[in-house]
Order: sequence, then C-alpha cells, then structure tokens
Amino acid sequence: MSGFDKRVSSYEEALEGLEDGMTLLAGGFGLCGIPENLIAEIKRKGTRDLTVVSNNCGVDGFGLGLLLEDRQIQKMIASYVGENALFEKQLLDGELEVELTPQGNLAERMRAGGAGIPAFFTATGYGTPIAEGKEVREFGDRPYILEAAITGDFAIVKGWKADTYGNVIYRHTARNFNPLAAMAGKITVVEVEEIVEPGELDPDAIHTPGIYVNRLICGTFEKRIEQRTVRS
Amino acid sequence: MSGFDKRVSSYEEALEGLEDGMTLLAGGFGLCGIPENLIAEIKRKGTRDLTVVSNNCGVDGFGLGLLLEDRQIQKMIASYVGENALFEKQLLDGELEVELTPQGNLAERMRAGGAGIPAFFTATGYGTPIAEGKEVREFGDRPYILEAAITGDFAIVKGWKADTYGNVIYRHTARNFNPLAAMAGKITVVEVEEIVEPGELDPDAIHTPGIYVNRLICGTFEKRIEQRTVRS
Amino acid sequence: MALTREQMAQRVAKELEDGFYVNLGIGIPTLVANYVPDNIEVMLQSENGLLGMGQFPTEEELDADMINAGKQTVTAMKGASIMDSAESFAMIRGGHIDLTVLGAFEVDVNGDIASWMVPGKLIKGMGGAMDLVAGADNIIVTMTHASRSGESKLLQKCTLPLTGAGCIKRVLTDIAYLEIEDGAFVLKERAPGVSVEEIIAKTAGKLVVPDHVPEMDIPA
Amino acid sequence: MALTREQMAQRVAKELEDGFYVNLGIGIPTLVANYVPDNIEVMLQSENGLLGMGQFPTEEELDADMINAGKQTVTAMKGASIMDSAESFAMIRGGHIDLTVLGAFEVDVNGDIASWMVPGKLIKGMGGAMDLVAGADNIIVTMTHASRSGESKLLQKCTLPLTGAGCIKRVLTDIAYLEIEDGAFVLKERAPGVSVEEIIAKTAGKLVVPDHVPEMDIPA
Repeated sequence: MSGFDKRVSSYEEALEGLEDGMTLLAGGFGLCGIPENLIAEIKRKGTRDLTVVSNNCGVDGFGLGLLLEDRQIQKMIASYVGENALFEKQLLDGELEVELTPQGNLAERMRAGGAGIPAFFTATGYGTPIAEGKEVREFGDRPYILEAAITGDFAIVKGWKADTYGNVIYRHTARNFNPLAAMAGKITVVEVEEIVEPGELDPDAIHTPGIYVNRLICGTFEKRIEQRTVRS
Repeated sequence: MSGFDKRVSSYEEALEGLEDGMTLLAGGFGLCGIPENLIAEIKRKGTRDLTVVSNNCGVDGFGLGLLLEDRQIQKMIASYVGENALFEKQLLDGELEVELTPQGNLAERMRAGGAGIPAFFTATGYGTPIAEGKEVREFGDRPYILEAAITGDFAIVKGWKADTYGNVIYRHTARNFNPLAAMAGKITVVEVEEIVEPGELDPDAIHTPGIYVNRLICGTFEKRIEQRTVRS
Repeated sequence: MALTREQMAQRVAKELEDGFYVNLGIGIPTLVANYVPDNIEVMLQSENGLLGMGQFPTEEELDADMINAGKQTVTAMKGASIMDSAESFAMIRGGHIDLTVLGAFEVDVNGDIASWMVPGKLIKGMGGAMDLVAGADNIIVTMTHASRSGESKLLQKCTLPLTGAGCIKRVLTDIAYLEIEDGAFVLKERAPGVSVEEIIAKTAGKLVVPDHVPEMDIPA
Repeated sequence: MALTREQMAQRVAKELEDGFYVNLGIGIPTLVANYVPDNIEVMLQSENGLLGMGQFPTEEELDADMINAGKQTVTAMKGASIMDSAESFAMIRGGHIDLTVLGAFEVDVNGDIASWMVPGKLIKGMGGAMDLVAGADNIIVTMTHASRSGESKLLQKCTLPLTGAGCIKRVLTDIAYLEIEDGAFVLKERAPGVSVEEIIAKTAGKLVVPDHVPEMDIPA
C-alpha cells in the first residue's frame, strides 16, 4: 500500500498522462515561484497544442518561454505577456492565440474552479473590452460582469517544502498563483525544494493541503531573477 | 501617530459604534473559536435588534446564547442552531427570525463579501427549500443556484496570536469562520490570547492580514468544551 | 437478520480504498472509521476545517481548540492540515473528497436525498449536509431500510424537503446494499439471512432485482 | 512650470494618511513611496501577494522568492504578511486598500480610465490594473496633462479601450490637480507658475474652474 505518499521517482513519471491538446495550469508570477523543472520536462517530452493558463509566459529561453521555442503552446490565458520577444513574434504571426484576463480574475477563476463555483460576478473589467459577450448585472447600484471558473487537466506547481502526503508550504511571494493552480488541476503535480516526513510541518501553517496534490517531486532550482534590484 | 497599531484599551472601546439594528458577523464553530469576551461585552452593552451571522448560536448561557437572554438578537443567519433551548423557545414564540444557510454557503458568502464578489453560483442547495426564489442556471450539465455575498457592520473574531498591526494567526480548528468574518466586516474587531510585536510572526504564516483588522484586544478565555470526548 | 449499526459500518468500510480522503457524517457513518482495513490508509476530513482527523484525545491531549464537525474533541494525525471553513468547503464543494458517508431520512430513485428537516418538528439546520451531498461524486447513504413503524425510506419520490437533488448513487441499509441507476434502486447485496422478498416488501421505490443477489460478506 | 515626476509624487504623497494601506502602480506612482511624510506610517501592498513591502534588498538580502508586482526584488517590512494571488486580489477587489495610485493614458469626465492598450500596438496585458481600478474607492491617477504632441489626456470621453468605467475621482497631472464630479473635471489646484488658461487650453473634457484656484504647495 502506498497510502498518501505522493512522491514519484522522476520528472517523467510526474507528467505521465499529459497529452497533446490538454489544458495546463502553471503557478508562478513572472519567474518567481515557477515550476521550472516541470516546464523543462514538458519541453523535453514535446507535448503540443497546449492551452496554458498562467499569469505570464516566462521569458525568452526560461520558464514557459521554453515551450514557445518548439511551438508547444497553442493558446495562452494570462494577464501580462510583455516580457518575451518570441511570444510577440508568434502572436503577430498568428501562431499563438492569447486570452488576456485581469490578474485578479485569473486568480479567482482558478480558485472557483477548485472550489466548485462555476461562475461569479465581479466589478473587474466592467465597461472594458474583456466584458464583451459577458453578462452584466447590477447589485446595489454597481454593475458587475459574470466570470467563469477555470480548471485544468494538469496543474504544475512550485512549492518550498512538502511532506510526503503532499501538504505544501510556499516561500514568500513565490506563493502567488501556485495554491490556486493546485486547487484547480484534475492532476496536480508539485515540485518542491525539500520533502519532509508527515508531522514535521505545522498543520496550522499548510498552504496547500495534500488532498489537492496527486504527485510530488523534489528538485533543484535556478530561480532566475527577472528584475534584480538592490539598494546600496 | 498611531500608524498601524490596532490595539484598543478596553472591550468597551473595542465595540464602540455597534448600534441597535446592525448586522454582526461572529466567528466560531459551536463553542470553538468564539469571541467570547466580545459577545459578553455586547450583552453588557445591551445592543438590540441585531442580525447575527454565525454558524451556530452558542449554547444556553454561553457564547451567542448570552445574547438571547435579553432578546438582543432579532434575526439569526446560521447553518445549525440545535444546541440551545432558549433559541428554540424564542423561535417558536416568533420572537426570533432565523435564516438557515448551508455551512459551505455561509463560509463562501462571507468570503465573497470580503472579496468584492456580490454573488456566485453553487450546486449546494439546488432542488432544496433553500433554493426557493433563487436563480437556477446550468453550467455543463449541472444546475446551480445563485447565492449572494454577506457583509456585516461589525465582525467579531477570535484569534490566537496577533501582532500589534493586527496580523492574526488562529490555532487549530478554532480558525473555522473567523478569517471569513474578519474579511467581511466593515469594522472588524479581533480578540486574541497574545499580542506580539510586528516582526515576531512569520509573514508566510499569517491567516488574517492586518488590513482586515480595525481593532485588536488581548483577553482571557474560558474555552468551554461542548462535547468533551476522550479515549482511555 | 438485519445488520447491526456496527455491521453496517463494516460493510461501508469495504468501499474504502487506499489513499481515500473521506468525510463521515454523524451516527453510523462515524463508526466506519473503526473498520478501516489494516492494509489501507484513509484520511478523514472534518468539515469544520480539519483534514487528517485522528482519534479522540487522552485527558492530557484534550484541547478545546481541536474539535470535529460533531463538536467532539479530537486530535490531528501526523500529516494533517487545518484550514478555514471556506477552504474546507472549497475542498468538499470542489469534488475533492473521494468518499462521503451520510445518514438520511429518505432516498429516492432519482438520487434525491432528504436528511435535514421534518416539517412540523423543530428545524435545527442543515449544517454542512447540503454541501456534502452536492460536492461529492461518491456518496454512500446509510440508514435503516424502513422506519420503526415499517414505512420504507427508499421511495419513488422523497416526501420530505430535500437536502440535495440527484446526487445519491449508493445506499446501504440494515438489510441491503443498493445502487441507484436509471431511475431505480438496483439490489446488489442482501444482509445475511435476509430474503429478497423482505427487501422487495420494504422498498417503496422502483426496485430492480437481478437473478442472483449475493449475501453480504460481513462477520457475524 | 510643469511638475517634475518627483514633484508629482510629492503632491500625491500629501494625500497619504497615517495607517493607510496603499497600492502604488509602476512609474510615477512608485516614486510616491519616497515622499511619505515623516509623521505618518503607510503600508504598501504589492498585488502579487505582499502586504508590507519594504525597501530594495541589499546584496546580502537579495532573494529570488521575494519580488514586487513590477518583478523587482524587494524586502518585507516588519509586520508584513504574504498571501496567494486570490487572497491578494480579494483584498483589492473587496475595497480594503485605502489609496491606489496609478498611471493612465486617458481619463474622462465620467471617471472612465484607459491605461492598458493602444490599438495597433502590441497588447501586453492589463495585469492587475482592471482589478485595482474596480476595487478601490480612492484612486489617484497620475499622468502628464497632455501627450508629447500636445493632445489632452483629460477627455470628454476616453478614446482608447477602457481599464475601468466610472471609477476615477481624482487626477494629478504635471500641471494640475483635479477632481471628477458630476460629469466634469473640477480644477482644484494648479502647479506653481502654471496659469489657469494653460490648464483650460490643455483640458479637452468639460472643466469647471472655481473663482480661486490655489497653487500647489510643492517644494521647488
């Protein structure tokens, strides 16, 4: 019996079953807290025609930007995609489809997907191009638009520490979209910097309970910095 | 300048501005994690005609049950109110109005209230008496009902530790509805067992960020147990 | 012989699988935790915000801040996590619980369930029951097949106000295990020594009886 | 004289109050943090999930896991809290931020704002801007009063695709501070040495000019 031990022994095993045409949710904001080894494995694996849901699309040559090189992404759902020349080229060439969604909607739509809420009203985006085709309704004296939940066939998530049961703690602002992607993936794969035994993490301090985690792997991370800013 | 120091010096000051007819959100599940001293202060203060939103209504003589004694509650929004003879009597006598809402809806409605979501769809309650008068809509092949957010004029919350800025950590299952009430109160008052200096709590482990907290007070707690169950 | 409460729990426990996250309601469902097979591990979710509920505490472990959904003092097992009520119900309502076991007053051939109010009696509230039945794909209802006065609880259409519509697929009673398919109860197993005729007599809703209905494999 | 970027930030900083939770957008808004009056404390929210953003790190403090919404490495101040993106935007969208300062391309007399896309140019995305403008009651837009080619950015109706509708009440430009009331810009202050006539000439949307328009109190 394996019980609740979510560990897998290789990145290949971690992404077993990820197939062409699937929807992939990826945690991370910019290059902070991205599941960099899982992304690299998807590149190696060559899965194509992916719909990728992530706040950003990495940079040229790192993070989700790697999946642009062999045109593995068919459609990107993101809030900001301005950091990537290859992205721009593929978009302008019509090789890549993009659906821009406000950052807060993106986060809330993934949470809703994980929480069994198919749609919710929000003031964000009312009166803007993203409201086109969406229902508008007033509550109180304010108009809101209806936004739909997002779920994915797979979610790839970067945690800091996890126990073998898949209870995950994130570190600092590397948390960002990771817990939300974890909730909304049919199969959620988490890579972390350290795996400990059950009982070593404080139950009151778990960010992602193991119930959301299907597979767990320990990796090493480059953690590239996008805007290195220091004070003297 | 007081900056972000949320401490008040008395329970009286903690509830200043709470007036007859207001809506009060209270954290706690059963008697676990209830803001017991704040409730006692409301009894002392004698505020009347309150709409109280809380999963339960305490027991006879303790917790929110105290507010029944002088008929301070006009309407109760709760998921389960079966622990309280006085509640039953006032309900049957028509002195108390009750709106039963499923526990998950209650939690999600408060979170929505705090998060600027006026309404959301949920499968919970479809086809049941609580769906009466509510919009039904299918997403995929399943029917859902539309539920509205809940906010309160005041929220009373029981935390474990807080720093002076009002960053709160809860202990074990005393967390329950407390973080949600904290989000949804126009004025959120938190009582805790210990107040520490800013910087003493791990920023990654805060359950309720201080932005939701208007007033903070340190108290001592009886923590009555409702169902004392031990193994030999 | 009708099953005892313990035997009902034992039969339900056979549906557990290794690695299942399980929510057990109050009453007979709670007893299921006593019969988890030795060769598997399950984790119990308590909807007040505890995933990984352990056993009752010793006197020394007793802690007012650690209770279950039945408001009993409990412990957390190693590897537990604790969350607020919105997160706990996100887990339930988002379909992440592998198996939910609940009691009921009535179930019908459409998978409707009534379990929270009897008109004319005092209404105490639904607690988390409506969330649990709407959230899980995999629910087993446990209840006696008929009321004390002999009236069937397996109906063509529920008479009491519903807890959920179209959400129940499996029912274990004191005399039978049934699955709900295409608008009928399908008799899958009978309690040891209970005849098919008795089950037919006590089932008010449409019942499909296969040629062979095996006895449950339950220790006496 | 038109205000410099630093002077614009200084003027905005006068709107800060002790205990304010503030979200500062990229560009001029970011500079506001440098001019917080000595006698008050404010806390900066960064929408990627940091409440209580501190200064940039030293080389020793540099940490790839601690960045702000502009993706710059930062530190957390004492008393900071960190949350996931849904919680961070719950805070924003739920109206809990006391003051939001943002740049824009255009603002109009209805309080509409356009700040995220110029048709024909590459669209990079709105990031959190639509959430920020829809979430805060109290927003100050900072931008130059006119484009480099001299076209007014304070319009009767925005021409670019909107970031939000009816959400802006206050605008600080390089030559004026204005409030939006009843379908018009109301001129509240002018930059030192800037004439009312210049402001009138550079404002395309309906402008209300009170009898007396004081000069801003800004260090030269």
